[in-house]
Amino acid sequence: MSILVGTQTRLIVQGITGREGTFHTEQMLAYGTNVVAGVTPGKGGQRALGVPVFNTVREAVEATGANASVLFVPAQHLKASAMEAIDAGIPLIVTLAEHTPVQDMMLCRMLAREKGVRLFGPNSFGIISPGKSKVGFMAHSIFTPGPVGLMSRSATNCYETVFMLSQRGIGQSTCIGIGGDMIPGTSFVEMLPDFQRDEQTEVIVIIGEIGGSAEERAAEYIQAHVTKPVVALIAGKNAPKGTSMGHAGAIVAADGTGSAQNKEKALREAGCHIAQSTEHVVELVQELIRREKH
Amino acid sequence: MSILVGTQTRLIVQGITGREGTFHTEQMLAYGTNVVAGVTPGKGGQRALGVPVFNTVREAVEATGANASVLFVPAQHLKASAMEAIDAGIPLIVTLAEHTPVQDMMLCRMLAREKGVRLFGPNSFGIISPGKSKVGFMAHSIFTPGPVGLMSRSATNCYETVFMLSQRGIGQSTCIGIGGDMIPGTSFVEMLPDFQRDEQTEVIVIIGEIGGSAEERAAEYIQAHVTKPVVALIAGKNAPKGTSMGHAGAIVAADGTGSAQNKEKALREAGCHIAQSTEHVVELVQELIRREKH
Amino acid sequence: MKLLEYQAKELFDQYGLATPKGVVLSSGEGAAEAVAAAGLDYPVVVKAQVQVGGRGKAGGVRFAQNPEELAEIVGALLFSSLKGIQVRQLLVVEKVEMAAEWYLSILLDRDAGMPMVIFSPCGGVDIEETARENPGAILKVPVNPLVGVADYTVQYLVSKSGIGGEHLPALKNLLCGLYRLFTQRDCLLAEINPVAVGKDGTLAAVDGKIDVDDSALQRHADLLAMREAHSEPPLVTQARAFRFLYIPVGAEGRVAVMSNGSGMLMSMIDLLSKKEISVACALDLGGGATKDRIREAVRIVLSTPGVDTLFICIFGGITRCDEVAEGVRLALEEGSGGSKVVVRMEGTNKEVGQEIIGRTPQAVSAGGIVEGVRIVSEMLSASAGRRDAK
Amino acid sequence: MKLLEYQAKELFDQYGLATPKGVVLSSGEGAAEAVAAAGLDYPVVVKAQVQVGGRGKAGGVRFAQNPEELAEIVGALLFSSLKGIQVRQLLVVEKVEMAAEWYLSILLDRDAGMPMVIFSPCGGVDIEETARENPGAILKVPVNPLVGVADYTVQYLVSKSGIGGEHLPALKNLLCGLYRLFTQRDCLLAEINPVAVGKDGTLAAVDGKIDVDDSALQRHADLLAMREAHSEPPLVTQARAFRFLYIPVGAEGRVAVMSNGSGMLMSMIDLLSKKEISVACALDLGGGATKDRIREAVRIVLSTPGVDTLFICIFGGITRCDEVAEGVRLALEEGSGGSKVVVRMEGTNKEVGQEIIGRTPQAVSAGGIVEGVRIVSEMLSASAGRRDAK
Repeated sequence: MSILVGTQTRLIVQGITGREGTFHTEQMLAYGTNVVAGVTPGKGGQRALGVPVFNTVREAVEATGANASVLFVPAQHLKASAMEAIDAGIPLIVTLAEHTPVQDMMLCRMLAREKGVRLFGPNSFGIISPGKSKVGFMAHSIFTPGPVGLMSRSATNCYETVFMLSQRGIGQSTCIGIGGDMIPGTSFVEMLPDFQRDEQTEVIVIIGEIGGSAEERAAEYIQAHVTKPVVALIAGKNAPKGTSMGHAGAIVAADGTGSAQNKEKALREAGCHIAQSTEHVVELVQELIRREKH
Repeated sequence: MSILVGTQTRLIVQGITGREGTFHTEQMLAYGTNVVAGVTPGKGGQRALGVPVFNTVREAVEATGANASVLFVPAQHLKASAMEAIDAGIPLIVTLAEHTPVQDMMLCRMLAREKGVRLFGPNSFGIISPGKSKVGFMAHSIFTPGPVGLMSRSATNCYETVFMLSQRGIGQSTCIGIGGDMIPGTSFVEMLPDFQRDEQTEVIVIIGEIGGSAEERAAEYIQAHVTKPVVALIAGKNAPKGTSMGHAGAIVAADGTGSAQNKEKALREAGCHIAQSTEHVVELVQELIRREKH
Repeated sequence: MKLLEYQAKELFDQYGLATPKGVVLSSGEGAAEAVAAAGLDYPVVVKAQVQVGGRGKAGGVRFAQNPEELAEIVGALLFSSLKGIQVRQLLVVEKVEMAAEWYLSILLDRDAGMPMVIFSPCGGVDIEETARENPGAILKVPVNPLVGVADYTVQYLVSKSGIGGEHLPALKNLLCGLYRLFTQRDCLLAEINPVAVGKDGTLAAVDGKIDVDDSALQRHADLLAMREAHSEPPLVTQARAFRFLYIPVGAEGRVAVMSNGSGMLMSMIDLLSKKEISVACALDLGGGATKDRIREAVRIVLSTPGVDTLFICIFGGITRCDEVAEGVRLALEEGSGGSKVVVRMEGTNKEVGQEIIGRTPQAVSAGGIVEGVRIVSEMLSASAGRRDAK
Repeated sequence: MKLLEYQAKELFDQYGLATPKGVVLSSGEGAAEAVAAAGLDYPVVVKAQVQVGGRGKAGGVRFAQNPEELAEIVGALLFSSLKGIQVRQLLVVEKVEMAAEWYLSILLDRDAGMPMVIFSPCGGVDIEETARENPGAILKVPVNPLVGVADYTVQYLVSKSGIGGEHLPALKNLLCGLYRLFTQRDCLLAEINPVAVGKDGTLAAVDGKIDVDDSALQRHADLLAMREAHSEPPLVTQARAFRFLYIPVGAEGRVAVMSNGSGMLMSMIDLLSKKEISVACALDLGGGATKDRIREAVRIVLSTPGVDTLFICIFGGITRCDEVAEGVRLALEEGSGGSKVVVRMEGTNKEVGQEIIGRTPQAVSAGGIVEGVRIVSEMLSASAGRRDAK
């Protein structure tokens, strides 16, 4: 199977006629992603890379029955574009832009939740189910189909891990770019039920980092509901301390929430295998899969 | 089991010191409902009927671990009170007031959905799991525990049905007042999964009426997912036609949506048993339960 | 509450939506002078202010070429009856030149639980026919109230309808104004039909309908005041004073039904209809009725012309049976011209209530709704028999 | 972007939050005259405008009883260095009488995904100690941004903290103003500590911190202009001009790390730290780097004092390897004083990129991050060896 994106995905590209939009639509088409429409206001009626372009997402959905959208739009327009996709009834929306105002995403996330829409990103590479469909701009050549379900706050750490996994012959079911921003549309914990349910996924990999408590919340869920083995890496143990957020930062983090130590502890206690580097992630996964086979 | 409310319910009464609030809190306590707190701004620190009163819902939740709230507040204050309960993290909120401005409820419903809160009403009698817990102002003496899960847009039609069911020795698992307003917080279709899952519920009864398409949407879900027998009554076949909603009303209802005929057709095609009166509902349920036993 | 056309246009004006120049007449005296004072040029259109469908076809919209014709039309139309409703005001407006007629409305869509914009480039009197025969010419877009009307909403209407991108700014302006009106004034419907498209692209609301949520009227004193101008059956007004809902059902019936919820009223009508008993009117008490309110309710429905039998069905949670019974007793004591009342009640303090009914002449208790319908049916036959016997 | 105290107070003023009367000095000349012109009464407080914790304890807050003392303090404090940061402005304010000191802030709570109000009746410099030792004295309430600050939010703060109901209107006013500031100005944090509670119950913001979301600065031209006044390392400023994030890590390091994402930078630092290699600085390119931008990035990090080794790790989706390599080549060609660059890249056009690196002196390709760390380690040992040999 794989989750979120696959052969059933009918994708809209918002911002298809922009520089990045065009380049990566070409890449997605080449990978076999079913891109059914593009949206650029004012360019409705044209075609881009053979794909029909519409002025609005709603028109695109009505004409093509699209069920996913990826946003190649600048950060300052992300809110309007995401809201348009949410309002048009798209159930899966992937945002990529860096430097998106946090409060914009905060509102988009709430509207998406109200509608039951799955919103990913921003500051994400997208989502890929290797061999089936890619939605985003990840360097797809390093991904291979297989049993590892992976989600990562960091694109680069994900690539590194996937590259080594694939080199050792271990493919991936679905890889999700959670995104590196303060408030991601969807976080680890919300995707764990899907990976737990997915038949293709045998091992779950979580690549987290310092800050926030997404990893701690994932640990709680894992302890209660996840029976598949989970490997986790927390980046940033030696990162320079950020200048603090006034007194408020110290007040909120008084219990150690957000530190690499706290996250590793929570995940370890939930039965996860804690990796010390991307290379170590791969070693642990390899060991777990070998164990599975015997 | 039963659904939504039961022995695990820890209830807050918002507006506990008002006339209706006091009367019905007494009734609920007498029925065995676990009323853990009341809320009336400005009366924090007092006790009402032995129940501690707080100024705000958040304080009440922090002090008592409440997991449900019922609102005995006037319609014009319903929005603020419901939002307070939603914001305070109460997962189940029951509103009762008649004459609530529709746009107020529209916003409350969206905020509740965003938070994953179950919001019921307004213009509802509440929710009762007979013999366990009542949350609302229903005349509880007519309810008896048993296998019928019932939900109704109309309080009075529900009472009539339940009265006759109980007279014939057929009890109820849980009865839900969906409420009679244009935009209820929760509609039939959202409760069907719970009744389908609930072990106590053997037969599901839906009491609908003309207007809207809640019954049509329930029919779709029933066809796809419900295996338990469903009995449905649609009131209002001979009701006087309301004055139309401008041209817009005619445009929206051009396909017959909202008429008793359309609803009965949809439900019948989904395999439901269509009753012609509350008495007929009871006869059909009796027959289904008899059949079940053989 | 449905506003009259001129009232809807007052709101349009408040929200910056252009309407044709006009003047309201509520007296036959000095019509021509009022029209002149308002600066209207002939020909003018005289429109009866009544809430009925097909007003134009019923003769409620007429054209006057000059003051003489105007006086004649005003004399004929004002205080006349249009489809049974008395015309109490006329709206006189200048005739508007239209390059095109659009349809635009915002409706509270109960299924989506949010407002819905409906737009068509084929507006005007035939819009409902268009809806049936060419539904593709009518666009429906939900508006998320947490977001409001967005640029993409207007872009969609323009792009999909094919009206031309040059109309985008004006349509956006119109839609945003109408949406503000819709949300700020607690509307269930705000409709403009037709939207007049001038040759220069300006848009004007030539006719409109606004339906305000009755439950929200208390927070709009100015709208509440507009009800004064409406023509409605006096019993509806009387009932509203007590926050009852009085619903005329059929002119021929002898039976009135009363309950504490519309669901039960519908069931009562459904069951009586099955026995071929015509219902004259229904009254919804709402919740929490006290004996004083019940007394008023009984008095109101029994004063309906032709009604001599009242069927009350109360299954009370928030309503107490003793209060209901006491209210019925009081109303009948005060004099009811021999009318009979059948009371079916269940709930709090039921026994006390039944005891009160038991000692009230002209009142009978019923054990259930079906039994109640049977008693009503027997009463009607018996009194018909008595009448026959005389 | 963290604002200086006086800048935060400018925003407080804009949003109707009272602040003590004060004046900003950015020159030692005429301090007493400026204070007099601003109408301040002695004693006054002189506050160094630097973004460091424990400013008071470090001597950054002093009291002057008269103009002479003021001149002395200004002379000593202005342009001095406080915890390594140059003091470029002083804020002089009247001393405020406080009946009580509260703490109030709004923080963007990343876990709840919404703003959180933090309030304590025990405000002031020891608030963090209170948070550790008496957490019950600190209240935290989420604010739903789709609703805003509601009456019940303020009611909760007043009721739970026990400050007394008489403070409700003033606290509501303060919190609503702060919340408007927070949302309209895209804050991550808006903090007032202490809130001075006057004997008459009036509230004033005696000190404050505001952190504005960098990603939203483009839409706040006035805030963007405030950055001019900030003291920050010149390389951070240089990097920002290209929308790079330059992060000083450790003063002792010879190695710089560069990547197209903070996750990888953290991994690189973690891996180098394990080999006991100190990192001097890190540079986050962001996505979509072109060869020109890479060239600038390489130039900037290599101009860090003491840095002679750069480890670049690019795993590109949106970044293309050929552009990266070309950028490195250009930067090294322009002169880099013998610095070495280790490049690990994967992604689009990888082969072309590797070929370019292959023919660039001073640059080496690595097959993976672990190999890259090994090469860096060997380079450092070798050059240390060479140094030792000399």
